[in-house]
Amino acid sequence: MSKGSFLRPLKALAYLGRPAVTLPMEPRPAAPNYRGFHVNDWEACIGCGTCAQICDNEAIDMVDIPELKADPLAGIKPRRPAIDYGRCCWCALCVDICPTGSISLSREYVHVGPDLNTYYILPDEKGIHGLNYPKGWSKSPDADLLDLKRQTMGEMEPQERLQSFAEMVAGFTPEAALMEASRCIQCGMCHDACPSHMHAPEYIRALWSGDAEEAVRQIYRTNPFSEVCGRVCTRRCEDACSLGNRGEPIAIRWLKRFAMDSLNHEQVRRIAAEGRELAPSGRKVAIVGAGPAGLTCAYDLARQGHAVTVFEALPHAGGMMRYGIPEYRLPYDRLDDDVDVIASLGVEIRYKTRVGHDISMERLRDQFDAVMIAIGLHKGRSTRVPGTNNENVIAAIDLLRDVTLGVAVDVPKKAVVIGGGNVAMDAARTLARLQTRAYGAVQVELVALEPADAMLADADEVREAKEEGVVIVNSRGPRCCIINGERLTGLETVRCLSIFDNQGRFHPLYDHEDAQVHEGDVVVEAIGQMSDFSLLGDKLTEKLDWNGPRPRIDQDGRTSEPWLWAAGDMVEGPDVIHAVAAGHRAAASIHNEIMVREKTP
Amino acid sequence: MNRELESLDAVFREMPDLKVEHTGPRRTRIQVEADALPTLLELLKGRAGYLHLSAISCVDWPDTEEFELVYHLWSYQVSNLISAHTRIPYDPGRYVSVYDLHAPAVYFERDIHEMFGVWFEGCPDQEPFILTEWQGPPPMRKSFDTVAYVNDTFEWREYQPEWANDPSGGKG
Amino acid sequence: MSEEHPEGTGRERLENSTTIGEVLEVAMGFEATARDFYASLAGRVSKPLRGLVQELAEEEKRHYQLFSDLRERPDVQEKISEKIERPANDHRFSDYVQLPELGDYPDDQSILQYAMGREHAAMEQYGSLAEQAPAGPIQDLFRFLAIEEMEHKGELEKRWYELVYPSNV
Amino acid sequence: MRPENYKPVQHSASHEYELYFGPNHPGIEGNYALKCVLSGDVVQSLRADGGYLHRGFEKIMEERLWIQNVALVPRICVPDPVPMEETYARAVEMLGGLEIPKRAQWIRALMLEASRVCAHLFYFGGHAATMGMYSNMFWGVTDRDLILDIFEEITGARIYHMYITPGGVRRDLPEGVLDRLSKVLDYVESRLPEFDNLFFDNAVVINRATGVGTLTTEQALSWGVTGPNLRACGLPFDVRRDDPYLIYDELDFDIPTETAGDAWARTLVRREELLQSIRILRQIIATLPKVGGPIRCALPNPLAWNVPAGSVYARTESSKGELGFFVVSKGGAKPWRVHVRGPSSMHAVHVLERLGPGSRLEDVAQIMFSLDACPPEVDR
Repeated sequence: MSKGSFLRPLKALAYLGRPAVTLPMEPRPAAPNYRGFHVNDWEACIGCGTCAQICDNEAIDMVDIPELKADPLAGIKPRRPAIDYGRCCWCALCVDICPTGSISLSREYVHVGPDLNTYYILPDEKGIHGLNYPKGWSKSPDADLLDLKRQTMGEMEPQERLQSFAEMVAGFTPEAALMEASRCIQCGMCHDACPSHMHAPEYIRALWSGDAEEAVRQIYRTNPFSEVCGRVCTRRCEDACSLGNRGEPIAIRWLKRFAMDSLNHEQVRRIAAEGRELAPSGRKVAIVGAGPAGLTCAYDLARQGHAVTVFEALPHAGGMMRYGIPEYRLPYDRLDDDVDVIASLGVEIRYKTRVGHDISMERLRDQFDAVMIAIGLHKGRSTRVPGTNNENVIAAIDLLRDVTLGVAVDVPKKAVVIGGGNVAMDAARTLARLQTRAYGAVQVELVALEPADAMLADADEVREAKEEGVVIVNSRGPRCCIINGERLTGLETVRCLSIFDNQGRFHPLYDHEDAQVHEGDVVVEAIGQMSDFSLLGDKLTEKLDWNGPRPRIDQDGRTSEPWLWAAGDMVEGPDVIHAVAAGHRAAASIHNEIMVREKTP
Repeated sequence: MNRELESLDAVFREMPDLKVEHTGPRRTRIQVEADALPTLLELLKGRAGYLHLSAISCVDWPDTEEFELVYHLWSYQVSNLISAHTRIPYDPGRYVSVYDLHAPAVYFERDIHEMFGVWFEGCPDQEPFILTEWQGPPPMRKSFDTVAYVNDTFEWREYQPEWANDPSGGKG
Repeated sequence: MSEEHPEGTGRERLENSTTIGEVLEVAMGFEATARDFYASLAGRVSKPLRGLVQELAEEEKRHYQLFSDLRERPDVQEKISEKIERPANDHRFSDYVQLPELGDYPDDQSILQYAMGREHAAMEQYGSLAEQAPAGPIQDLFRFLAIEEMEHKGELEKRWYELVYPSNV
Repeated sequence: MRPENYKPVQHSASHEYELYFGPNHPGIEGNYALKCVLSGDVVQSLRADGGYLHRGFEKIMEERLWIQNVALVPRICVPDPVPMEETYARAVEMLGGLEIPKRAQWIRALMLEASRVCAHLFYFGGHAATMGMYSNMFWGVTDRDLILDIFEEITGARIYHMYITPGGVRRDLPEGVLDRLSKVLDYVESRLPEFDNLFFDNAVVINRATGVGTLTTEQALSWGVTGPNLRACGLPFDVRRDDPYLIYDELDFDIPTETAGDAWARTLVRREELLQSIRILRQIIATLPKVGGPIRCALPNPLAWNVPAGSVYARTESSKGELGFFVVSKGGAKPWRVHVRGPSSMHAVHVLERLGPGSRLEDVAQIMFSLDACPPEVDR
């Protein structure tokens, strides 16, 4: 080993002759990737609070900003993150998990001051001192902490689908459901967007922790039509899902279905009965219409100990869920399960009993403590272009009802469907199945006013319809049905150049020169639906306050008649989950009202 | 090398109640009864070259009211790590020290005594090291709730930042 | 249908009108007829539809008022030229909707269709009168009236859509 | 223990007295103290007194999501934080069966070796400072800063990078950083002759450090010494070679040893290790451009990440010795138990308490420092 030298260290004296190291006073520029103070783009930020959730140190608070507008349907909360630099450790997990990418760290890193309050900031895009420093650490797609891709689900091939009305999607496998549930960031946007405010974050979390029973319990807090909504819900929740900002929203609907599929019927019945009031209240409520609104209302009231009787004109319960939704989307035995759970709570359903015909509204008023009507929208509207009075021009809703009822339908070899919404898809795809069965070939043309990128129907529905051979012709407005003698031979349409005016109101512009003929033995109109209020009778019709064509109701669903409530599609437009929500509201209102009133003998 | 591995097998043959599992490259997990662990360590050291006590870890399992003690032993000769797991009940929460076999054990046993409250018979030093002024229960136990302690002990700082008066900053 | 249209019988009078005041007066007459028609219809339809019919009557009344105001105003010419300088587009969406027979129990859709038909016919009539009239204030006035009716029709189309399509899911 | 709470033992009149050594002693980088019983200036017995920097990491980690601990672990050891990140991440990867992409493995090795260079530069400076020789410390710290610049570029942070995450790393390397690292390595290498002039070939230093705090091979083995301190006793054990992780078995490097087992041998081993780390880094710089692919494997949503139940013991060769993380998962969203076997806690307490007696007071700081004790990690 070297003994070392006494002189060599003196070489360091050369440093005395070297220039001193000097540094400028102003802060040295930080690296491009630097983790300095936060910046947050308020336009992009949705206030989901995921940054606050991931924060190691609880350094992020979500601050309500009264001036910002809440938009639950778009998944935007009026709050923005505030950062406590007494706690922040600049790990930037908030950046890597942000669903929108609004939050970043800047290259600004100096803040000096005696006032501790200045260390608690509400960052905007300009940064802590409003100096617009460039961004440092910001979102990087290769290190995103969110899984933006949805789990896939098995579904039948189109040719197989066309052979029957069997349900076409398989539902999640347990592995896929677990993976899908694990994607959820628990921001609760879905809860806010859902008309019924379902506890989706809670049931998704329960599924993730492997507790399907708890998931169903959470589901039943707000929705007794979960078999149905697990399959056909319009899922405002998924539109609002934070993950949809940069990726695919959580498949909330399919997770609900998975939860319901995981339990047997007895378990579901038991869960639905948990916490139910066992002592009868002695109050009686009549509900007209066994659809989602009516039966949800019945469910709530029955749970509270009231005696509920539901009057249904048709032979089975479900309303539009049964008579409007084809079975390949919603198998009727699943709907039966939902109905059975409700009936198991003691709800009496009187089928084939048409109020206004078999029993009058006045009788119901006299015999019950309260009456609720939820009769849906079972009459189809017509475009009323020339020729629509031909017998082969039919309403989609009539066609769908006949198929469910098992009425023999004359299956047209060629059919034209007018409409671009889900009902139009239902009609077209039902016809495709009927045609496959009768002729082995699909010849359905669907004409929609909207362009392909603005269809009213779900993208999935459109895709699946196309896969099944339905020809979708976009941007066409109907001009007339072509009648040859008495016989309908097709539909003539013109090009629709634009649909809405600059105020966003409907005002389509047609190009009359661009006409086209769509051959068909039958034209199905699937544009809109209305209610048949004849059950009310002239006196009640005259007595009620109306809001346009619908009875006027208050926010709880109560009409101008104190004994009468109305809910569901007939007052709110068609949507199962809205109807469920309305059923809950009406039930709460009815309960409050009848509990303070004397019992009707 | 092969000779050493054979001797490890010899150890296992001698102690038939061990549950041995190869959990990964150079990793072996052994489940051993508490009264057999010192023997195992002795055999491992004396016969199989497991000289280096890398660590002793303690895990609290309140469900069964047990502490799990894990002895991590490394053999420089065969490059393998054995983690010997054993469990002792909360009550009385005593175990024997392996100090006489592995001197570094004193450091870990002292730490476990301090943080979990396990008493090691024969350990020469179980004085507090970090918690010299601590009156509370052994804090690494699951029953000690850090957040509750912090909330009980410390004040949360309240801020009054300027922006709280106008959170929108004119952006609303 | 045409018998029912008050415009049909008034065409001659309009063709022979020579002053703005006269034309407006005839137009006011049409609006008054329509207003009265809706008012009487309101008494016949059921309550849910009554609101709609009453609103239509109100709108005709407003139109009547507009023309009446115009007649009184000295700057009428200015107002008219202002309007015809930026004529609206006829989107013609409802042109294919049949003119219904309004029976004893018309539904909401029929009533709106009927109203749209009326506005359409009036628009066509004023349009063709403008074609015939020599260039000048009278021709401008006819154009003005045609545009007014077209705009009204457009409004009704929007209402029609909101009634017929809202449930399109 | 807080100084104000320190109650000196009441001794009967004797030649022995107790000295509270630290925590603000300039030779001690950090916050733990030594209680020395002295007779004259000879240490009779020595007790390590920790706790100043106890932050309860192991406990806190049980309260945090798996991903959140990424932000916590580097703070355990300030001068050499990267091995903490690496070992925690690897433990989670072993539990969760995560495959680290090749590119991420190379990047992690780069971070680890660069951190070792940093730590050793710090060490020379610190060791010299315990002898009152501060120039060397300033040089070491200044040169280390150039590597911190590289860290800043790669990770956006200079000390606590929070960069290695279970499954890989959090960002890919920025453009051109390998060239800049290469230049820094050239520079550091070119500086070594100057360090030699001042320190390694300095007769005063050599005299001062030779024979101080000598560990025999037997003592080293039985006292649980690891890392460079063990290699200074002639035992060529290195986790990177014996229990390899990442891509270390694809790298070409030597394991330097010394035989004297004293403070000077420990420093010499580290000087050679610094060169070996530079050699490794040059291999990484040459290889990384050819290793493409992702920088992280797909991870579950960190807010809903249940790591499969089980327990693992992950080990890393840090600049200070063997670092181990024993991590237990109950299958939940948070670790059930994380036990950190810090490399220097064994040296700073167990070994030092045995090595200290018999030495002179002026050597205590040097012995402590030559073992490369990292007080924040001792205290955890």
